[in-house]
Amino acid sequence: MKVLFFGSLREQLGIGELNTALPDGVETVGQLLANLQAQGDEWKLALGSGNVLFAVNQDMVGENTPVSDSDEVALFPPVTGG
Amino acid sequence: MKVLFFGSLREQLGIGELNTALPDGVETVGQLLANLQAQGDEWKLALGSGNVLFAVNQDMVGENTPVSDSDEVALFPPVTGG
Amino acid sequence: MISISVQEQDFDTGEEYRRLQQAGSGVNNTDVGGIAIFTGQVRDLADNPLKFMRLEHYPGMTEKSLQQTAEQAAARWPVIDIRIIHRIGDLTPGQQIVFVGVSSAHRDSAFSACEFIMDILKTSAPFWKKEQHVNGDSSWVDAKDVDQQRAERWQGGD
Amino acid sequence: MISISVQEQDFDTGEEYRRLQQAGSGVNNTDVGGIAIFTGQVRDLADNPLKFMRLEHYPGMTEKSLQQTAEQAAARWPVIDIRIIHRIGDLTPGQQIVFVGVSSAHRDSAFSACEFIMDILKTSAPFWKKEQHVNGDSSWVDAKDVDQQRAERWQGGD
Repeated sequence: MKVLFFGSLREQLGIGELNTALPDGVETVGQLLANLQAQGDEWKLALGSGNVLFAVNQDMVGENTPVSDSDEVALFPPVTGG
Repeated sequence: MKVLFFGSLREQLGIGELNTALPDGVETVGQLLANLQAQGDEWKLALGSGNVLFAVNQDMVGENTPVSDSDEVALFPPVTGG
Repeated sequence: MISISVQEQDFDTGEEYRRLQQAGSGVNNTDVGGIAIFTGQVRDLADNPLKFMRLEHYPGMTEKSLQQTAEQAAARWPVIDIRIIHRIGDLTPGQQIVFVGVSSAHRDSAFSACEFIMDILKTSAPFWKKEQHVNGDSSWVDAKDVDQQRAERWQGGD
Repeated sequence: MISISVQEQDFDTGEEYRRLQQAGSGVNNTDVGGIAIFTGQVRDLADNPLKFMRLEHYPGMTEKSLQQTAEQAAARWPVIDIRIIHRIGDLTPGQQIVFVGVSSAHRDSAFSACEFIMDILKTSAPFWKKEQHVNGDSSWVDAKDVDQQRAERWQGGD
């Protein structure tokens, strides 16, 4: 799967795109977030704010939305356009 | 006093401006309207719709607003600009 | 700053927009965060085509009324500039009638002040429209209840 | 018709306005009775002057999100045309960021659709702003609670 990071998350992680297999036991975007947080302190710091939004295949979704290995998932802070 | 008519009122009356002394017994714009309605059938028809707005010295006012001989009074139908 | 014009001639909406951006200087005013604009133009009527719309007004009172409405908006919302232009005379379908533009630091006050001015103008500025139809008929435009309702909703809060 | 652009280059608000007037033809569309426009531009900050604002977005999703918001507006109000332009990249104080324009037969739908699009865009279109200050500091702009509240008020009636 493809996981994208934007805004301050991208900057904090120093990475904009991650190509990875769907981790074992991950069925929702919320679970994917928890899995990524467990990758290390830097990940926990950037993704542990409780203020992370999700998009699956370019639609904003809630944390219980299912994800599959063929999805494009994006994690980002609240948007500030306009 | 100066009495002005606009829009359909001006057209129905065939007059845009009337220079007249303040009629006896007229103390408010509502009373001025009643006095004008009594000028004849044409006046009654044009001014008797119950849908006449008033301005005194170029401010829109209610029918109980006092008028004096030095005032500029205007009578007109509901406005339709914009 | 408030600027009001009641005029026969047309206006250039792009140019009026640039003036709101620049707020009197030659460069864009960096206090301005948002500009809301509304323009109205003469619509044609499918069932009874329009030759032109005649706009009559009450000289003197019209400008005073528009100025008061703009001042009410400026007292109610923190706006930077307000520009109102209203045309009079004979206007054909597609021609511009009215321009209301508001610049502000933030979009909420720009939107609210712009819509407030249009709603109050519709029910209190002394203009009257008469439609002259292609078939020779003519008729005064009636005031609409919905315009009265829209104006009254500003009497409560924002 | 809905038209969406996400672009680095500036836009000409006067020209965009003329396009809304003409609705695809070379002459003014006489079905249009009102046009509502909002533009946002970069404000400077008195207490910490801005060198520029960097606007980052999510290519693909941004256009999709703006298209969906415009479609929601068109389903909710009887509009004629909707035009949305949002810039990305580095923008200095005074520069235009966003244009939302709506033409309609009547002013209420033009105003409502324009304000709806701005409010929904603010909370759902994937853009992120980072301020680069004259003093060398930089900081990501935080989302505002008031923007969330403004978006949520559209969930009820009109």
